[in-house]
Amino acid sequence: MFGKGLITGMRVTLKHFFGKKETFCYPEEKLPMPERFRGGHLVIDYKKCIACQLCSMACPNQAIELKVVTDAQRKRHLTSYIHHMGRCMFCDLCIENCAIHGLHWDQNYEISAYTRDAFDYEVLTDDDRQYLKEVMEAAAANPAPPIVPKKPAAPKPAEAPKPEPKKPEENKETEVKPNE
Amino acid sequence: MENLTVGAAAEWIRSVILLILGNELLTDVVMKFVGLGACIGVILTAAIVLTYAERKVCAFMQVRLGPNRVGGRFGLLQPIADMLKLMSKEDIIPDGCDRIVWALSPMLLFVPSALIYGLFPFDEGVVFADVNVGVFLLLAISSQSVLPFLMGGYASNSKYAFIGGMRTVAQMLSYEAPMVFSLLGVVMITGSMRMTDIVAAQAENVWFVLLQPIAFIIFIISATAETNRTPFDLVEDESEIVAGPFAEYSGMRWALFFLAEYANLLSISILTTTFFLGGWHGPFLPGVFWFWMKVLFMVFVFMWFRWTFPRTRIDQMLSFSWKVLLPLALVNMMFTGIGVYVWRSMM
Amino acid sequence: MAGTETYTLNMGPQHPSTHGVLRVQLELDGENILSAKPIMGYLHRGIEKLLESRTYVQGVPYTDRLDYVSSMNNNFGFCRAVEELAGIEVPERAEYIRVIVAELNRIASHLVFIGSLAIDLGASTGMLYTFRDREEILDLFNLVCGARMTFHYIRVGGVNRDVQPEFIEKTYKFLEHVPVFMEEYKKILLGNEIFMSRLKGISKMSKETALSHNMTGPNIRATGIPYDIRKVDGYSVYPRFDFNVVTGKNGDNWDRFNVRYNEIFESAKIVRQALDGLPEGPFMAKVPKVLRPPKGEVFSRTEGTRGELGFYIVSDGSTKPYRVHIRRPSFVNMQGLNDMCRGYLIGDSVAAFSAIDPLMGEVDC
Amino acid sequence: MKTYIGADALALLKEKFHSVEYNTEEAKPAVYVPADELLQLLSFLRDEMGFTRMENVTSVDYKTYFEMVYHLFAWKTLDTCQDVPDENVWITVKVKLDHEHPVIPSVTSVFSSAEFEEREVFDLMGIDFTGHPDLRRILLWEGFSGHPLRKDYKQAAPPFVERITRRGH
Repeated sequence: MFGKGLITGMRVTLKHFFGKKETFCYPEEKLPMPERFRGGHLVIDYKKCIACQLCSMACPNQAIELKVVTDAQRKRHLTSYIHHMGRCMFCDLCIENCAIHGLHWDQNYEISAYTRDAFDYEVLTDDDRQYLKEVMEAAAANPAPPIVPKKPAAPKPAEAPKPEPKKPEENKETEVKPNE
Repeated sequence: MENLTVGAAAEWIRSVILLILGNELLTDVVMKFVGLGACIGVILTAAIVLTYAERKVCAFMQVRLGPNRVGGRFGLLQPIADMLKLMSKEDIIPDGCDRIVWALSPMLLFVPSALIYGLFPFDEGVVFADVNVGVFLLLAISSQSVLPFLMGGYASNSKYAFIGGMRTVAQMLSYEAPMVFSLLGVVMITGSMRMTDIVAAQAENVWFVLLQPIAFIIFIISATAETNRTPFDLVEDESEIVAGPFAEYSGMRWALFFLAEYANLLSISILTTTFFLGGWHGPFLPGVFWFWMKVLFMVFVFMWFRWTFPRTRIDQMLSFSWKVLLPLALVNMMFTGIGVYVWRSMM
Repeated sequence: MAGTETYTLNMGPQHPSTHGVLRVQLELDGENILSAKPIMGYLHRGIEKLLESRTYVQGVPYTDRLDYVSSMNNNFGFCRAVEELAGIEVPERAEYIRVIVAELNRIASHLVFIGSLAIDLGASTGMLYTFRDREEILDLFNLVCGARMTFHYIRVGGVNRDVQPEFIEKTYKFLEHVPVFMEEYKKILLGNEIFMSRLKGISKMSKETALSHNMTGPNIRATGIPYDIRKVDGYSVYPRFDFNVVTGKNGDNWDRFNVRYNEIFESAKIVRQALDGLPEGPFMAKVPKVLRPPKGEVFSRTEGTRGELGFYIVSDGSTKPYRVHIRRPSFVNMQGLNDMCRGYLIGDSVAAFSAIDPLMGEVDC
Repeated sequence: MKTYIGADALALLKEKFHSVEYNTEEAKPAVYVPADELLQLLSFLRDEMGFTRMENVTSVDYKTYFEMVYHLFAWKTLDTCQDVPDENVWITVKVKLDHEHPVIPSVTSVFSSAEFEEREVFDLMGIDFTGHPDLRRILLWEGFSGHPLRKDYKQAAPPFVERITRRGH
């Protein structure tokens, strides 16, 4: 009979009218994010970071901008780690490529901002910079002997000739040739 | 249960005015304006309450919470916020529109919607103009709302609006006919076109929804179409023609359309209550209470329709009116006539 | 009597029911449609060009942005193409997981279809219900890969991470829920007389027309041709599962709706079988860090939610693809829009836009 | 895409169309055909060999020449889709085009389904199709100059638009 479907439909909506609601008041109540959630700001474990720049190179959109200095012991350190969130696809490649597993998301999904400039997020904190300063000073106090005599190693930025001693992350890399 | 609330208030206001003016005739004139003000007050209050109600009903049926920000947990001040937003919006006048017609349309639309309220018996004795051709006048006034839609659609100089305007004419004219014929059954039983008589007749016997169930259904369907609500909201069909005649209006002008829509929704609920649900009549409680309870129930029913059904297509809708509703209404009228004749001759 | 004139109506790019930034030029005679011309490109981002300047691994997240309501299927298609090119053997567990997430995503995408069709026909409540249930799937994906829309979960060689036991458990729970909410849609949409009358017999398309427009996916299955790449090619582990190809009879909007509606059940069936038979083992093949596929080219197709999704990749032996072409099902299906709209009313055109189910991210690429 | 077209079928093609070339070394040899014989070949493939579906039309810019790529698919039981394994065959047809003036006959007269894809190729790669019913840009706008998928395409600098910024945040 014509109209039967209409009545059943109305029964469904009436049931939901009195039933439990699925949404909730967002800023007061928040959904918990799972442990694998990708989103928010990047957080770096600065003390572990070896400034290998793999994260920046893995990024498909060049969203990560790094500045690296080399200290007197020829160890590299980050002086700035800018995450251009406006370009970020949250694809997780930077984190997966991190050689020391020292990069992760802070899982805060409320990252909207009024201006584009606000999306250029500086990952390093003041503590990190303080730590950097200490490390630099310590290294300057105890400089490494120069490798090649004719070119003394000076604490100059953008001068990273040799890779650092490898950390145990190397065993993760797989060296298998494609089948063909 | 006589005039416990509204009537008493009116009496009191009248005595105050009489005290100030000291002239019976003048007082009556002033009282007419008070009544007018009361009617407009009802409309404005209804618009506020109904927007809130619609948002909440919609949200609850869609398993959402609905407005919950402005005015506490339940968003009670949401209509006020809406109103403020609409008032502070920029008034955009589209280039190339027919200015005068365009500006007149929302105002003219509001006139018939407001005018009908003068005829409604809200309670025993509480009616602004108890005309003896009430039903006739009512249908005459309500059919006037076609023109402003067409004006708005034509004058906006937009194709969407124009299609919407044309649809309005087709839709409202076709649903006018079954609506009138469905009401005629009621009029035939009552033997009067006076609204208060119709209510009184139901108070004496039974509600007409029991005597005229088919007319009731036809009336509900055509009333939905007349007020442009889903499933017959082809005039402002947002998925096809964006917003129809309202597409080019913004700010307060759009708010007037909005106001008229809710005024229409309320008036159609009041009509249903008056013609089929016994008006203010009911046991124990004061009439005003019964009246508004029935009206709000009808409002809920119309909202319920809106948030359950998809909308029809324009050709289906028109053919439904002419091929199904109108013959049905005529048949209903015929049987009512026979029934009334038999009953009268038996008496 | 004056003669009548036809007029042109631009539906879109900002129109409530064109699903994104599609623009359709309708040639109208009153309310009757004489012709409908889709005009696209408002969302063109040049993904094919972008992929040329990214490595194969970096390219995967871009495919998320093609058909953004079923990203898993795009990831799947792209990764399969790259694997075929580079000759990578994908472990069995990875294939099963891929099938599970791809089919779950198909369900999610079809739910969006049902919802958007409902709201285009004015039943906004139906749309909210489907989105409520789609949310469950998105939560599942959030659990397994940490994203709700652009998953980037299926990688070249396998999947990003293994599924957790919690995911499996919740997916079973979701599968229990599928018939429940489908019954609800049946009540509010499928059984609704207005809904039926809006869809039945509208935008009819014969088998021949559908073939001549090269339509794929549910659009061609609605005309009665059981053309499903999952069956035709039997790629991945699909041949191991028992599922039916849902077909329609008349090729009208009602059939298009029903095909997708019933495909949800079939997908649920596949997911259940895959979960039951989920083998142990690695979830990722051994893929070199720097992937250099040998010189050559590949055209690999999979069944996306909207039809046949093909990736044509030319490799010049370097780390980056020389050329990537994506055969987007929505784009090709759009050719049928004119036939679906011509001779019907404006109200039907809205249903036709929905029923063809284009996704502008995919159409414009 | 289960099986690629067999060697004997290719030999038959070669017999029929003398200008057809293919590399016998490859496992899945693409069939190269000159532009003027393309339509005959495609008609033959469609009518005689059952390649009724033009699955994909695209083009590649090899810097010195363009290559139109057509992927065709044959499945005799398409209408009923009975699973007959050996009848699921596909073939790649390629046409080499001059880099300066790439012109090719449109295949829409044989496969009408190629209309949008050819328009896309025209738009992004700049290959001219003669006999196409409606050859316009499809993804880019009418006034756009250049063809972005060409390898020598240089993107014009984006117009400078002053950013509207709000202070205080």
